[in-house]
Amino acid sequence: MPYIPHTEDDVQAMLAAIGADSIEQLFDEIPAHLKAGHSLDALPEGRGEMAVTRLMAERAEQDRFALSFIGGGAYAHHIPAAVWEIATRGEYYTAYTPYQAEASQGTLQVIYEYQTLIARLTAMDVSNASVYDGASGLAEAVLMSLRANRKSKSRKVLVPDALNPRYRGACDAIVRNQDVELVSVPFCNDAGQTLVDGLKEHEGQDYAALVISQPNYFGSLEDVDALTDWAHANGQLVIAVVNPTSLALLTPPGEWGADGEGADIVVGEGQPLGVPLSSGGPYFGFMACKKKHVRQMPGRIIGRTVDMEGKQGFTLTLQAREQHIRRSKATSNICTNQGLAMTAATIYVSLLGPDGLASVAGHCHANTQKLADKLCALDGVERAFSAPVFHEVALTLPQDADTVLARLAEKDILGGLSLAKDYSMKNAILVNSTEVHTEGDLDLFAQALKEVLA
Amino acid sequence: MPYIPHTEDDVQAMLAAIGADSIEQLFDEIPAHLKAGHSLDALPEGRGEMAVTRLMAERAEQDRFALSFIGGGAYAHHIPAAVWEIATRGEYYTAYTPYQAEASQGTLQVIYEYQTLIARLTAMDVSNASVYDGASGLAEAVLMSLRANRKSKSRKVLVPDALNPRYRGACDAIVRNQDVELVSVPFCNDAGQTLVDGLKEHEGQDYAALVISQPNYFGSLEDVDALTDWAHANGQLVIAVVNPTSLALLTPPGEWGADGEGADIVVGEGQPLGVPLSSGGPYFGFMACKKKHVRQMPGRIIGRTVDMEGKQGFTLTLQAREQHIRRSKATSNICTNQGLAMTAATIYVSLLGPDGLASVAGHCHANTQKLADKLCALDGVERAFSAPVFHEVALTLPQDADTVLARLAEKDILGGLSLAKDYSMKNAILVNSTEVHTEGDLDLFAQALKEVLA
Amino acid sequence: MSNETTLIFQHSRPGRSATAQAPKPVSEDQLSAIPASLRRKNKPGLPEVGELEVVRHYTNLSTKNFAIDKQFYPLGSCTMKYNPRGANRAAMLPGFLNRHPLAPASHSQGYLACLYELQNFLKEVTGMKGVSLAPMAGAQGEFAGVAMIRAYHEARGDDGRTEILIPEAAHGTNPATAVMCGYKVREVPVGKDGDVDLEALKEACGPQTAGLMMTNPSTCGVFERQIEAISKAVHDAGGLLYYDGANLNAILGKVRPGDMGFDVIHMNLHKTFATPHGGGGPGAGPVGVSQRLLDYLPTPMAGLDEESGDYHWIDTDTLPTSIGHLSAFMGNAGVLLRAYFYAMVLGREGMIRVGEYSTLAANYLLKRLEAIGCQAAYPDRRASHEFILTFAKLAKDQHVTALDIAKRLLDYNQHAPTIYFPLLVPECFLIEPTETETKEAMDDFIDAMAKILEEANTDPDTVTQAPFTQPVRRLDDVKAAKELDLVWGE
Amino acid sequence: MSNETTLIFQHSRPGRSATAQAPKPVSEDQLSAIPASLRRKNKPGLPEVGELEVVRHYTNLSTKNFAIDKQFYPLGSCTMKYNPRGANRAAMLPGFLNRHPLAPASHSQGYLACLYELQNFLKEVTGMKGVSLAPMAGAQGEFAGVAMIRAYHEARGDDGRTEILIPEAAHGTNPATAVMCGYKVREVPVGKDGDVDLEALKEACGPQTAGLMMTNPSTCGVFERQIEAISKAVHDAGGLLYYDGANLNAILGKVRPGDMGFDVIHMNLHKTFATPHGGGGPGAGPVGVSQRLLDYLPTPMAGLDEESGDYHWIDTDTLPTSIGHLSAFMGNAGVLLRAYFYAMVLGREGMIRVGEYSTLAANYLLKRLEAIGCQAAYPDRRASHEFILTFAKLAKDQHVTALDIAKRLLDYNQHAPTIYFPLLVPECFLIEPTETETKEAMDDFIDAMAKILEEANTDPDTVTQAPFTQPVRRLDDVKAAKELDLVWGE
Ligand SMILES: Cc1ncc(COP(=O)(O)O)c(C=O)c1O
Ligand SMILES: Cc1ncc(COP(=O)(O)O)c(C=O)c1O
Repeated sequence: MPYIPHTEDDVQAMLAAIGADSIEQLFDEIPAHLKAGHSLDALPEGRGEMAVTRLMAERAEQDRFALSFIGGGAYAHHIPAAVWEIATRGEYYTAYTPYQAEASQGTLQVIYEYQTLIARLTAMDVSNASVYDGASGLAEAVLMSLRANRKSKSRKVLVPDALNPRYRGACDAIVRNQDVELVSVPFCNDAGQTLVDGLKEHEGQDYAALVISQPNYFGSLEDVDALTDWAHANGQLVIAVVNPTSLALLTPPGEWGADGEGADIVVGEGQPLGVPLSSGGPYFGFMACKKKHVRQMPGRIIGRTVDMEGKQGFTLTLQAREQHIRRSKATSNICTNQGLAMTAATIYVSLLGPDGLASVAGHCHANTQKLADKLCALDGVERAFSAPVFHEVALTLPQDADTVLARLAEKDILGGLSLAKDYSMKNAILVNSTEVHTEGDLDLFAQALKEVLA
Repeated sequence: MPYIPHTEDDVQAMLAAIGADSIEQLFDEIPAHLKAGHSLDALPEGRGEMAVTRLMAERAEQDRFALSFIGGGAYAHHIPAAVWEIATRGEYYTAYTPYQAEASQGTLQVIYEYQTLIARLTAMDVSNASVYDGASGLAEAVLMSLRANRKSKSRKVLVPDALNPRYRGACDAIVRNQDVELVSVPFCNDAGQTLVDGLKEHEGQDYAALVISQPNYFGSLEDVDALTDWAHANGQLVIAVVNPTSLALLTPPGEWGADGEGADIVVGEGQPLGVPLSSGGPYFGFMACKKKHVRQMPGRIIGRTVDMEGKQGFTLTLQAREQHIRRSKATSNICTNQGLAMTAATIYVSLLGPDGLASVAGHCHANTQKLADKLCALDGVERAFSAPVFHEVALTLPQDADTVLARLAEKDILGGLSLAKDYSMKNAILVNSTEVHTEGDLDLFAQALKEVLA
Repeated sequence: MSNETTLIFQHSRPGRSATAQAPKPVSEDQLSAIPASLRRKNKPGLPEVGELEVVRHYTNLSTKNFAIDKQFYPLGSCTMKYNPRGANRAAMLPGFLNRHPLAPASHSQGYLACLYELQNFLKEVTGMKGVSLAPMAGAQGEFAGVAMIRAYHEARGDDGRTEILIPEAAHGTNPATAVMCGYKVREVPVGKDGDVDLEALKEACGPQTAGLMMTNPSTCGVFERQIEAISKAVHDAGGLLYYDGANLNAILGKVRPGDMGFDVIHMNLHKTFATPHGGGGPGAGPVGVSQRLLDYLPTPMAGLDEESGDYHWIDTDTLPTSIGHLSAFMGNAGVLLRAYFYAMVLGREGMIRVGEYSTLAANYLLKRLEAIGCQAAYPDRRASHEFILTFAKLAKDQHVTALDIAKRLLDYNQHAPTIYFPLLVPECFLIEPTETETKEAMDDFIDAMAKILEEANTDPDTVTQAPFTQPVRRLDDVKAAKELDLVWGE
Repeated sequence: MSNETTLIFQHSRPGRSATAQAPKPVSEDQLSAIPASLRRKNKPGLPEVGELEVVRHYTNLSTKNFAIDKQFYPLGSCTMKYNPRGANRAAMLPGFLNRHPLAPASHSQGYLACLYELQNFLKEVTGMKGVSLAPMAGAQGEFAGVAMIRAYHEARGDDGRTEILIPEAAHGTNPATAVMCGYKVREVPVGKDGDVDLEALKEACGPQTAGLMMTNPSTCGVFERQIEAISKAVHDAGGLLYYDGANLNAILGKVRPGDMGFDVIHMNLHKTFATPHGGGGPGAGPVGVSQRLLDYLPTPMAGLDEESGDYHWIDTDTLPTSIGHLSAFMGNAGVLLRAYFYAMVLGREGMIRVGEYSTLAANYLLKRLEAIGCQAAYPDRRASHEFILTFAKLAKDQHVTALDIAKRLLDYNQHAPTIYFPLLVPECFLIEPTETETKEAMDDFIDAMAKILEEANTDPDTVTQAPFTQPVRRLDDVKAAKELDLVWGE
């Protein structure tokens, strides 16, 4: 029996100890007519590991690597082999949540180190142990801002249109159940940036928070200092949505604002830190905040403490925020989080270090600039916006974006994302490059685009 | 500096402790004109893990899976994922030979378990901790037989022509340096078996041993009992060369002979036990013998003993046979062996168990029979020999074997090995099937061969 | 075995790094497009360490964990079963790992085929009419389920339904979820036999009832025998029935939530479908629904065009009534692939065996533990795949608590069961052996428990001071919460 | 942390197995072609255990090992440097793993390209004219080398050469190899300064000399300064010079064996090229040769047709003078791929740094250990990448031996250096830190040594009874050898 070790002797011995004649008898409290019976006949027969592995290998084969320039919130990076060879060690891979701290110091210390990494990268005071992903993390941040902003009674939060539309979508799907409203903030059509100008109409009104995305969905860099100061001046908290790779180069949200007052809550997608694209998950959302808000933060948090002999140790703390203690009054319903992906990220960041991460970020930026230049050298291809970008850039094409992308895909080049549906920019695409692309890759793309546009 | 952790500060501190001004100074005992200087300029520049991984991935891509029916001593089997996920744990993967027994009980116990597995599979008394591979293992066995056969003064060993020619080649390359002669024994052209008849001419002469391969290179099953008894009757030791998968079904060499006297030394290629084809290595040779010969056996051997508190423990033993103690009088020069592959095999065999291994062996046999039937249904394709086979079979084609194989390869089907060069059987091929092949795979081969022969 | 107690930050030396892992630094020139005002002033205080140091540090740290791969781990409600290594290998195939989540369907047929089949598999096995794989854990599955209940009532203009009923034994995620979906929670008492107090439930039902969330077998470790009456009461009041599938392992192949009358369920694939827990996650919490909630399922889902044989995504453009996306992309894809592997290996027969053998194991363990003097919380009931012991008497007599026994078990190389849950049973253990442990592994646990009970009576300090053999002794949780130290500060 | 002491066989229960791993049994019918007389009568006594049990057993066993991934491991002559995980990933790519060794060249171009480049890389770095990657470990490389020397003399009809000269400090594989190649061994003494006794060598040379095998830096941990004189003496006598490359790490990029006058060398890729030791193997022992031995290189080798750009195998059909194949296929392919990865990551500059930083580390460690009172065997010499300490005085004064200190180091979580090798230095440690360890790791070792020296003087029992912290205490090796127990018998 796959994965079940019992022999017939074992079964008989166990039944004897129970005093039952058959396994079926153990289900005698279940009303007979409820039993599944033949209703499972539609299920396939079990196959061995070999057959299923072969089937899945053939499936994986169908989706094999095409040369991709898609970003949009998930980015292809080099992942050192050490990252997942260690993260999938049974001790990390097959442990549960560290409820028995003494028998889980490995996982607990990793999380404490992770919290420190995130706090340092974002220049925030504290971090939790991860939430599901960046988009749902934003929803948690929005809900948190309602609790944390004592000055505001509003159930509204300002959200820029230039935010990743997938983030807005998931955030809205989650928070609208509590009658929270996401109020849209326009972006400048020339710059592709969210300007303080566009916020003017909301001045003097009560909002719990302003969301600032750095970079925004178009890859554009926002004037985060001005936006932060505007929000704070208007009694709002600042929720920063950031790309973690970029933080090796860019002002960390904890220092945003002319005086470096900083964002209040920071969330983002952790995937770029050592997690494979893997069709969208498992990734992890990171979440950090100022110390004063820590009791409003959802998710697990690890603290450093001492054991009864005074030796350093790590343990789950502030559990009174969480559902298993506070139940209906908890800061969130989150329980299982994204521990393993977060473990991988901790190893990744340790391997890269500050300089390595800055090199990665630098290459992403430089490659994206180079790619934009190469593509814009083609007739009719132009940058859609004037703002500086990090590692993603919007381009307008002389033809319909969806059609062009489909034709590129036929050449096994995934040329980015169409901006047609989300922004009614029928001819615009969003392209990304990272350190994984060689000069040759960029040329291949340019050449293919040239052919498609010809 | 890749893999070198030192900072400039570290280097200065170390030089200061040494009392040297520069690293170069540490080489001051080396005659200056011997220094390499620019002689390395032809070497490439270093690249990062990302670039080298990409290069090697592209290379691996070039050799991607074609549907293969090649055997000839290395066989494609399903390898449970657990095998290598555990074997490549740092604790196994990056440990040295277990010289410090107390800090190596993991590896030592694995080897002790491995020795037991091999002994039980072969029905022999003792096993060593592996030799390089099956072919070089045979050379060790031949040399061992000279030492172990006290009744013989001969430096000659009888070796059947039906033995894998690669085994004979490697064996000869090794033993001829000590003036050992491998004397050839013909096979029956009809049966494809080594017959006692063919040995008659050697009766009454002095040979140290007779090699018996079960199955032989043609996949044919030999009458091992008769051969064993003949050798023993003629004062020779029996060296068995066996396929380990087959031993789940076939009489183990320890029981060969009408009275079950058994072979004296057993060797074989361990690869089928959980080791990937991997272009030919690392595999491992297994080697077992009767207890009375153990002091003549080369290679490491682990023994079970107790520690000073009486607790069970494992340690390297009988080291007086080995080169690091006995030097020029050692049983072999082998030092580093194939530990990791042997570890994988131990895990593999534990997962399969006796019934699982018998199923694998059964499927190999049944698939090979089925394949032979399908191919022999084509005009002019016939079994080359009449003997029963295990999981490899020689077929004659109506056309030149090398040409047919080349044309099959163009269709990405590797249709086996040609017998043209080694046996002057211009039209014959050797094909293998194992449990990894589906009915569809076999049909693909048959269809392709049909097209090629058409 | 390791003495490693330092943090990775303590290994840091300025200028050290795993050089092989990063591209060469770019020149300032190449960064000139980024305005100086947006540039970071100080480099972040990330560790500067070499590659071997990182490998060694995290390898050594790992050895401080218990894990299924190393120990029996009978954590109730968590279903710590064997995580097949084959599932890991399959999910880590480069074709899956390198696929961008937004790659076009033309470049996603293999992946979509797996998801589509998994959806069908889960539909069959739960008896539901539709399944979405989008939720990223049990709690998010709960969220999706209750949000669908809300959407259903809203679509019908049935606005007065403001309450979710929840048995008091329920997991904390249930009430927390109800609140996240904008509902008030009303708790329903549980009787002495572990079944819901049916009369109290009937009284609680009314026009304000949006639905009931429950687990069956319940977190009391017994099958709720009145499930049909409960279903009728809630449905009669116009509410819907939510099934928390955390305990699905108990009944897999034996009873289907759909047949019990549930309208919506979530499954914890990281429990029932053997995907690993990873020290806290990730999981996956697919939801299944009955006919009436089909339109509200979270997107995206995998769809099949029967004619062309092509797979596609079903998204909000084709299913505008959906409650929408719960993540940026498609949930925890890699977890879904592992669950798919598991489901395919088990197949129909295997599914049935899960419920059977997990129940056999739990009942065996319960009877044997009772025989050595443990007190069952519901001694007259069959165990489901898990059961509850209470140490209330021991706590009173010897001042040895459930926590103490849990800690002492670690010294016997046994992971402790879930403790103090459900809240309604004092000093309790919730024990779940799962179907993948041998009888010998359970017998070892029983032996350890017997020794600990003996110690509790003869030498209680050994128990109350435990553990003695772990990397740390018992930790000061109060200090941890009071003197918050959440981030390393040198 | 684990209590696991049972053998996998002790977990065995009739009929248990990891069912997902094997195909369904075939019927007796399908086996009818195999004569009953050849069939096994009793099933072999292999363990019958479940998948989780196997995973758990071997995971727990692994925790009883020291390893580079966990500890500093300064085993002299073994070059326990960091084994890059990237090399493992690259070598385990499915395209490489699934390739049958006898696949035609048309389906092997990627693999052949790697081998071909590695051959060239090794040629350059050693200064030799040709390289074969065929030998499967250092000792087999030695075998290939000496067999080539033999083939060379034979081809010239120079039959009287029956002896191989070997310095007494040499590794045991050297004399054992010479014998395997049919030679007699004559040992050459080593002087007080660690260099070969040149006069004795000259006397030993003669018409019977087939060649000299030596390591440089020698196993005394010092560079042989008279290498050119030695080379001349042997060559003048008509012998050839064999270089045991086990210590190549010391001079990589600094001096090339080819430039020192060696005719043939082997390299231990599992040392110098950072491939893992796997608890005893596998390794790879490529051989490099000067012009005059080119024709004898073991096959197969990778060749390139410059015109077509196609790679092919060079085998005995095109190189009939070759000493032939040393394995059934092409040596330890997977090890070669790992070494190729390493060489490509390091490149030219990286190669040079290996010699430099391994030498820096060894000299640092030596000086610091001398400062805490350790006795160097060759105090007036530079250390190469390794060096020797002798504890002869301590053994005499306190009856604390090198073995005792080695065992005590384990208690400090430090792997012991190589002990009692080379044989000519009494009570010795051969210590090799490698270039991949941090100064801090070496400092920890120094601290441990300082504490042990202190213990040896104040509390010698702590040292002579060590270890105390390992899974077992000191083992009874005499019993192991006397009451042979090599196979589990229930
Ligand atoms: C009964 C029950 N419900 C819900 C959950 C929540 O599931 P998850 O942790 O996957 O969010 C759990 C998990 O612990 C549980 O045991
Ligand atoms: C000096 C020396 N020569 C030769 C060898 C033999 O190499 P291998 O173990 O790879 O056969 C060793 C390895 O220990 C060695 O240290």
